[in-house]
Amino acid sequence: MYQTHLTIVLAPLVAAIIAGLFGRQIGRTLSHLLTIAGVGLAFVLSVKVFLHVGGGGAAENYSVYTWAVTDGLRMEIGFLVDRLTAMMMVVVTFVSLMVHIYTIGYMKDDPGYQRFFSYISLFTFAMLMLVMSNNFLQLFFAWEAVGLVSYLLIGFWYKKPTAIFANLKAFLVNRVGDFGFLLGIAGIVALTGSLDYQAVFIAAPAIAEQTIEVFSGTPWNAMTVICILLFIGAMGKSAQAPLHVWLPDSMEGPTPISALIHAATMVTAGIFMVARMSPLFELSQTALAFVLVIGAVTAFFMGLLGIVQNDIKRVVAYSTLSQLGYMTVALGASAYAAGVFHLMTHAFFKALLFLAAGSVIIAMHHEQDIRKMGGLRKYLPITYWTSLIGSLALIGFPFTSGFFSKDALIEAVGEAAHLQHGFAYTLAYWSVLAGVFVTALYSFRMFFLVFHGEPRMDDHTREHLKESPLVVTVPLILLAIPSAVIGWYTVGPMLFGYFFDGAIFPNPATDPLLVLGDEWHGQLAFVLHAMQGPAFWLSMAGLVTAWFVWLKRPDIATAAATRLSAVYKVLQNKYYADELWIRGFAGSGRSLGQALWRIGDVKIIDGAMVNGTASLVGFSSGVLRKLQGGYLYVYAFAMVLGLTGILAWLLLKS
Amino acid sequence: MTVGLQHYLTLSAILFSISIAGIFINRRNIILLLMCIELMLLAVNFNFIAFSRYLGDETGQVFVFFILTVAAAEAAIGLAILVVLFRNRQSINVDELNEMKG
Amino acid sequence: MFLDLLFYTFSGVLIGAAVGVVFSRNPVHSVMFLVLAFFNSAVLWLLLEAEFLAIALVLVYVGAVMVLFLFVVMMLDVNVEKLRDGFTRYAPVGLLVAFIMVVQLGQVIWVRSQGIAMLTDAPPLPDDYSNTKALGAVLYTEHVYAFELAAIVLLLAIVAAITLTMRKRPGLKVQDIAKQVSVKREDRVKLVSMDAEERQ
Amino acid sequence: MAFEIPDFFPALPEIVLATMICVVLLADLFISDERRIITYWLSIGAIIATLAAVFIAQPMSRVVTFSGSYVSDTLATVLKIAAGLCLALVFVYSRDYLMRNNLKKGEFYLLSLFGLLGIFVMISANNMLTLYMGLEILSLSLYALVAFDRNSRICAEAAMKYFVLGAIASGCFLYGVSLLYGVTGEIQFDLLAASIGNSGPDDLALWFGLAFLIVGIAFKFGAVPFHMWLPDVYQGARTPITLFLGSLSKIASFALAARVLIDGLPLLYNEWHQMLMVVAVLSLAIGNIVAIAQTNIKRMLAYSTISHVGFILLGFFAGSAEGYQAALFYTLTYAFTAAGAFGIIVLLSRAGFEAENLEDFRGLNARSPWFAAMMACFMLGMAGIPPWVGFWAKLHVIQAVLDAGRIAGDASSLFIGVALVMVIFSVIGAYYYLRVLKFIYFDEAEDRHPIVAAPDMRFALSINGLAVLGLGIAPGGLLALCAYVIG
Amino acid sequence: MTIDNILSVLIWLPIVGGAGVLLIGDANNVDSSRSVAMRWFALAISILTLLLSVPLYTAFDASTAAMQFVERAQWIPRFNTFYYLGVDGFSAPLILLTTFITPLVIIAGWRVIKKRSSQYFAAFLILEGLMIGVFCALDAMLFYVFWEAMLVPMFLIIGVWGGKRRIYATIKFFLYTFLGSVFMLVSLIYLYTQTGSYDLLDFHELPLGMTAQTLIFLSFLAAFAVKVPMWPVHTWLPDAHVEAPTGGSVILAAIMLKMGGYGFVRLSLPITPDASGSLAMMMIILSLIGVVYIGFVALVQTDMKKLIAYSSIAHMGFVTLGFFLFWPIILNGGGDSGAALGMTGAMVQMISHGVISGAMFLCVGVMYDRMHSREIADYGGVINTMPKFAAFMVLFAMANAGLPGTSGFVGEFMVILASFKAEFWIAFLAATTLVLGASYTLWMVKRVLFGEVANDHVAALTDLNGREFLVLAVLAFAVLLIGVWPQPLVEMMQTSVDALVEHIGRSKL
Repeated sequence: MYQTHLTIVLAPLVAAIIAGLFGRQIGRTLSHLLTIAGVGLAFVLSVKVFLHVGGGGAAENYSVYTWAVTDGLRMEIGFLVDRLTAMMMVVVTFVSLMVHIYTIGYMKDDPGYQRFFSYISLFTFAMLMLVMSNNFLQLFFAWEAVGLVSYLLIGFWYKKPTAIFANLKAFLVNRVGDFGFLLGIAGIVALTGSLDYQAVFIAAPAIAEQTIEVFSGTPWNAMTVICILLFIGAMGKSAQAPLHVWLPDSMEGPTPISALIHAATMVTAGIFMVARMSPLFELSQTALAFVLVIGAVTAFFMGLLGIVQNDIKRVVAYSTLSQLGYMTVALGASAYAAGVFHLMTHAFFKALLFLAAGSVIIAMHHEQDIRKMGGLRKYLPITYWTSLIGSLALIGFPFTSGFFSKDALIEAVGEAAHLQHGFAYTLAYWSVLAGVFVTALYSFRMFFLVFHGEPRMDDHTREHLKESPLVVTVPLILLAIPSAVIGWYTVGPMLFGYFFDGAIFPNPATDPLLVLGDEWHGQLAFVLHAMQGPAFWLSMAGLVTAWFVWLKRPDIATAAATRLSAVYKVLQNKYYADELWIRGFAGSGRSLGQALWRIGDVKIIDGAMVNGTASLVGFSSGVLRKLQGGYLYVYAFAMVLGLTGILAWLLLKS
Repeated sequence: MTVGLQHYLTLSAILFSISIAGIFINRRNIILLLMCIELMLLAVNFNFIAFSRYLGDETGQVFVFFILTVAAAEAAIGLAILVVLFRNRQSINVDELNEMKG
Repeated sequence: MFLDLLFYTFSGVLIGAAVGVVFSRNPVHSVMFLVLAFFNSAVLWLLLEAEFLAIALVLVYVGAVMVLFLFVVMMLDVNVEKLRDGFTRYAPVGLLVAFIMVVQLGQVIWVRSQGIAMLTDAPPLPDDYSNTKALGAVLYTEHVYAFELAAIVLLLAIVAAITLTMRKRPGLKVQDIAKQVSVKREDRVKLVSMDAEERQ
Repeated sequence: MAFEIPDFFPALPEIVLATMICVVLLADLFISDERRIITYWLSIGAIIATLAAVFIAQPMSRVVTFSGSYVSDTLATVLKIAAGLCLALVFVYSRDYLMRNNLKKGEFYLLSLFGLLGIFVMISANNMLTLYMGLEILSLSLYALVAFDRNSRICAEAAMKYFVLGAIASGCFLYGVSLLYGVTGEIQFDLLAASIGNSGPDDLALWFGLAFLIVGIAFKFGAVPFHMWLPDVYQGARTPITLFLGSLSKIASFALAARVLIDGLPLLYNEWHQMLMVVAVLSLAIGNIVAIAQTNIKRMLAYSTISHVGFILLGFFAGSAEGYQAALFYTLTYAFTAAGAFGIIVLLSRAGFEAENLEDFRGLNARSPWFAAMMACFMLGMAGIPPWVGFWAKLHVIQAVLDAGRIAGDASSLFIGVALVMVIFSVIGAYYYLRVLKFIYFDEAEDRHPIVAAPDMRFALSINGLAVLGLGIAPGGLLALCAYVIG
Repeated sequence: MTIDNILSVLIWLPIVGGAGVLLIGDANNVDSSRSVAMRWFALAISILTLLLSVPLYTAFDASTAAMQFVERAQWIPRFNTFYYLGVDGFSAPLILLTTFITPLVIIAGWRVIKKRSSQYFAAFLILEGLMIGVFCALDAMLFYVFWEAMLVPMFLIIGVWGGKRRIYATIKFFLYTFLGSVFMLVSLIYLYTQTGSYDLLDFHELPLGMTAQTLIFLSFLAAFAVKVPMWPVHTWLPDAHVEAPTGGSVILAAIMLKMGGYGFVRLSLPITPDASGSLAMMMIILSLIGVVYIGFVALVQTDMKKLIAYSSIAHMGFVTLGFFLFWPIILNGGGDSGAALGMTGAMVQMISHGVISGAMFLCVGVMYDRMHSREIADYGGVINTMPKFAAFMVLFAMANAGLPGTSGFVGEFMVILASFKAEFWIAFLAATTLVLGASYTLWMVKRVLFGEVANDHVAALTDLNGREFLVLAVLAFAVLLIGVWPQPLVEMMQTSVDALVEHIGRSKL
């Protein structure tokens, strides 16, 4: 499979390089054909790999080349292809392929057409490298590489001040996460002397017995420290609070990449990573609890923000944040498989939702404010229906993929709360539960405002409303299919079967899915069981509330906004997180820089020490010059003084 | 007290000191400086002659002989410079001899 | 004792003369004090039995060098009045330094040097001792090299003094002897053949 | 008393030189101003003849003659050759300058040759008397040379200051000699040393005598606090004479110090090395610091000289053969470097215009890249930046000092401290040399006059500059020579 | 010429070539045929040097830590100094870096330098020879001579072809570095008085007491810390960089700063291992201050060159950090595993920083040549008019920010890995560079490259010409190559690093 793996990663890379460097020469059509071919090839081969591995083929773990080796530490580039990887590969290449096709339509008038294709192909490469990595070095490599492409793509429209602000912000916030991530890797290397997953996993129990004195005198469990550090990386990439601030702003980029990078794939890298590191995280309850709390907070509070957003993409973005929180909660609850499963389903339906939103945006001539839409259902039928499927999957409507994943997730968290009896678990459970209502509320608020009700756009726009071309709608349809059905087919093996055995290693004692697996009686039973649970009803309630408040009685919404102005204001300002980061950290960093520069460098070091010495010398030069006054008797006097001085010294000496 | 070597040496020391002091307490007249220099050499000569006498060795006196010779030559050149100086400035005031400084 | 008395007398006058050199306001007086100092020194040198040098000091030094000084002082025609100010102010400092130096040297001469203290008595001189002869004996043998150098010093002094002071004044009528000597008949006498004048 | 006719042969250089001086003196009388060039060539001939005599008379080993007045050894040979070459450079550099500035009097050459003779005498002196005579021959001719331009106010002022202070210094020197003579009864260096060896060095009179001698030596070198004549004289004298002072005088001063301290008073090392240390460190400090504030390049170089003197004296301070070698090497290389630097100043001067302000060097690189590079060589050589030769000189001294420290054992921190002082002041000193480079390279020329010079001068200057670089790249030979002559 | 005296050739060919350039050149007219010939000649010399340096890689024996390509001849018998050259895994990569960067600098200054261009090119060639000399010299005096001599051409480069405050900057540069190095000189001489030779390898083996070691270490520190530069003796660097012409900045950042780092491995660590150990924490703290403090300072710079200069200081902080991790790692127990990692990281960081900072300065130079401004505020939206340039600049900025896949990552990664072994907080502070480095670099990129065209000047910009493209492309290739596959580089230095770690592990007391 060596060649296959290599082809999978290199095909998009080669396409990206050609399209990027020679895009102008080969033209638009050839560019997109080439990149689509590359990603398509990768997709086909990924499926092949998936079938191979999923069909019982052995996981493969080998190195491709030695990046560097020093001091006994081998730093390599290599692949670990097991079922987790294979699944991710398929998801990534599939969504990427869809986005590639979709882009043909979405970006057709853009002057940076070839560049865009190059970027997304490059992204595909990087993401594949990420999921296929068999060591931390490559993981970090790809981790940063996807961040780079994300940076480039958010700032794709580099003339837009908001875009270039957003991409910088995204990169820097991610860097904060990477800061922790890198430290975590460093910790692993320090304790195990290896970067290779397998070696590290084998050494993991030993790490768990060591301690690190971060603050002198208080030894901390080494594994806890490392896992938390690694998770900080995941928080950055997967936009967990408080490192979530970059994701909503990233919507400044073109919609296809919002779908691909900021919904389906890249942002889930953190989830993937934690799942991959399950042998480590399992050894630290503290770290898991940390993960759990962060995820819970993100899941609920980010969802709330979705309710007050009016930008169609931002609503979806906050929804993504919230869903990422769900996945994180699952990880924290040791239900890794549930998290990964949700990751997969989410990839499909969230990509779908974004692409559908993009389709709406195309139709609206790049108007993104949902208050200026309404009643689009009749103009954009395909978009409407696919959106509906996506939204239903999102809120966990029975039989949709999202239903299985989310419901299993919630149940797993609930089960974990039973198993662990920790406050964190209870909190997490309640917040994911509450989140279900919120999810339904904002999803359908948006859905109704966009597709139903009175059209609120201006006449000119309305006259030009028309369904998007095939290159746009076909990917929608193709994504809608898995969004709707994939859960049904995969929930069994992925969650309760042994699909992830050998890839994810939950501790059997605390694995909630193991408990749930005992009660597993097929999909239908699962659905029926779930429909008796609170989650289903909460989501239905949310849906109905959304219908009532925004479609039936829009006045309630405005009234609520004024009545609850304080809350509304907090939500509008996104909990002031941006202020914290921009004014607080960035601002004080700059002030500190100014102070260090103006005072430290300019005044003290340069002014006082360097130039001070120089002026001291200059000053003494001036003073000593004065002694040389030109008078003969002074000269003579100096000589005599010198003489008597020497004589006096000799007298004292003898 | 019987006069001995030390008396002569003391006399020489006093002469030497006076001449040196004369050089830098005098701010009026360069000729005086030249005279102080003569005085200084006289003091040195005293030393040599006294030592020569008390050592019973003529070398000191020979030295004085040469010092006298050189002093004469020196005086000639010193006075010549003085003349040049005076021709250029119409003054031999030490205080005005400070065009170059710093 | 008589010799001691002579020493104290003459050295007292010598010091007085030296002070006079320094403190006289009139440079001519200074020169005269200096002459006085030289005379006294000569006497003291006689006491030290350095007769040749004592005489040489008077004859050569006072006779030639001091006259040269006097000559220059007169020639330069210095305005004495202008040279009076700003003198006593610095005198205390000068005297202080001079005093310190005398004390320092006195320490060595009287207290702290064995080398000097050992030289208590002057070795007696033989009866037929001639200072001049003794000097001459070493001057032209042991110190012949220095003697030759002294000649060069004097030559140098001549050259230097002439270089510095001799001036060719424009318009001054001087004889150019070389030119005079090397003159040729043709330069001076021009034979003109003239036509005979007509008789009137 | 038996008297042997002395061996005249070792003194051949002095004899030839003195004879040549007489020849020049007589010839010059009959040469008109227009043909003064003949005096120049005669003087060059005199130097050549003298150097030839130095070669011919060079001794295999130390030779003493004239009843102990005169010594000839390899050190003397080397110093005499160096002095002769420097004077030749002085003549080559100065000829056109003198022509242009209406100073075409033969006495310049004559007095310079007298000065050279004085230096020779000092170099070969073996007793205090000879040394004193040499010193006076040199000094008297220098007084006259400084006052050479009779129509210049500042020349006369400089000469007067030089004369008065120089007379004080030689008075002090003599006083010191008299004290040493009184205690030991000797004026000949080796006998003096032997006598001190017999009676022991702990006699205050000896020390006082030494102190007075040090005043004389320090004055001749121009070390602080006996340095004050130096800037004024450098500035006031016409540049060719400054050139003489800056290069040849240093060789003479070295000879003076070497003869007195090494030959005569090695046993008083403990005293003089401490005195020299203070004097040298002060020289380093004052010289370097005050030089920074100068705008007149001659004056600046004067202060720089003071600082270099600090280095030379620290070579003596080290008190080892290595230290003396270092001082010798420093002296020789500095003399040549300084000759070149002043040569450039002479080169840039025109009739009625002295290029003596730093501003006059503005944009020299644009006017003449080659001579700009040469000046850069001289400045960097003085600053002690490798690979210019000044670096090795400084290195040699520091090395000697640190090595002396190693031998001194417990007292080594003093030596290390001195070494640190040396390097720190080198850095401060580098500033003003760099400032010259700044004017040469970084500023635009205001003065667009073409640089005219006779080919021989160009050639000599170029050789001079390249030697400063070349000796820096391959200093081995000269170093070995210095090691050879001071074994 | 054989491979045996390749080092001599590498040193002297550019120097002699520089002299040749001076002879050929025409000071006044850039367009005259003599000037053209001079430029081609200069380029030919530099490329020839580059080609001749290839054996340094191909014939290099990475399996030994001993000196290779050794040349030894008596130089100054009086001081027992030798013309003693040789390279090992520390110096060979740096020499290759030097020969690699110089032709680029020559190309970059091709027609840009109008004033006295022959002197400009000659200065760079001579500088190249001297710098190679520093890296090859195995005799302390030879080392020092090259070390100091190097200052002179750089002094002239900044002073003659620099910006407005060039005189202040260049004199500051010279005196700062000179002051540092003279202390080193005193120590070298001291060592000479102890061993009787200037052989660096003898110095390595010389037993020394703790006091002596400490003093020697501090004096070396004075020299190298200034050169690197380390906080708080870094302030010459921003001034020098800002005022220097582009080529000068490139050489300064790319190679001259490396001399400091090289000095640590060649002199400080092996000669004074125990003092290095006892002062290691101080060194680490200074390095970390360099990384963090300077990072913040860089953030607020408004002048691009100044910003990059400060970023250089921060990056060089990793070099010194990597060198001195050895002792805290030992202290932490568990042997010296990780020390070599830190040191290798530091070495790679030097090479990488050489390429990246050079590239960054060239980028600024490209803009400066067109706009004659270095102020960030004068730019904005450059990408609109110079897309190719912008692509390069973003790449280099990312490399500067330490993005994996670029060379900037390799060294920082290794050093951070090693520093975690030493102490959590060292790693923590070192890793802040991830955020700070990205902040100042990308913020600048944002303000300069992105956005709408800010003014008419930007609108009038023309994209890279072929010459500039070539230079930047070559650098970009190097940046990516080292980033993607550093193993050849690491392999070259590995044995030497191990040997050094082993050496400093042995106490000299």
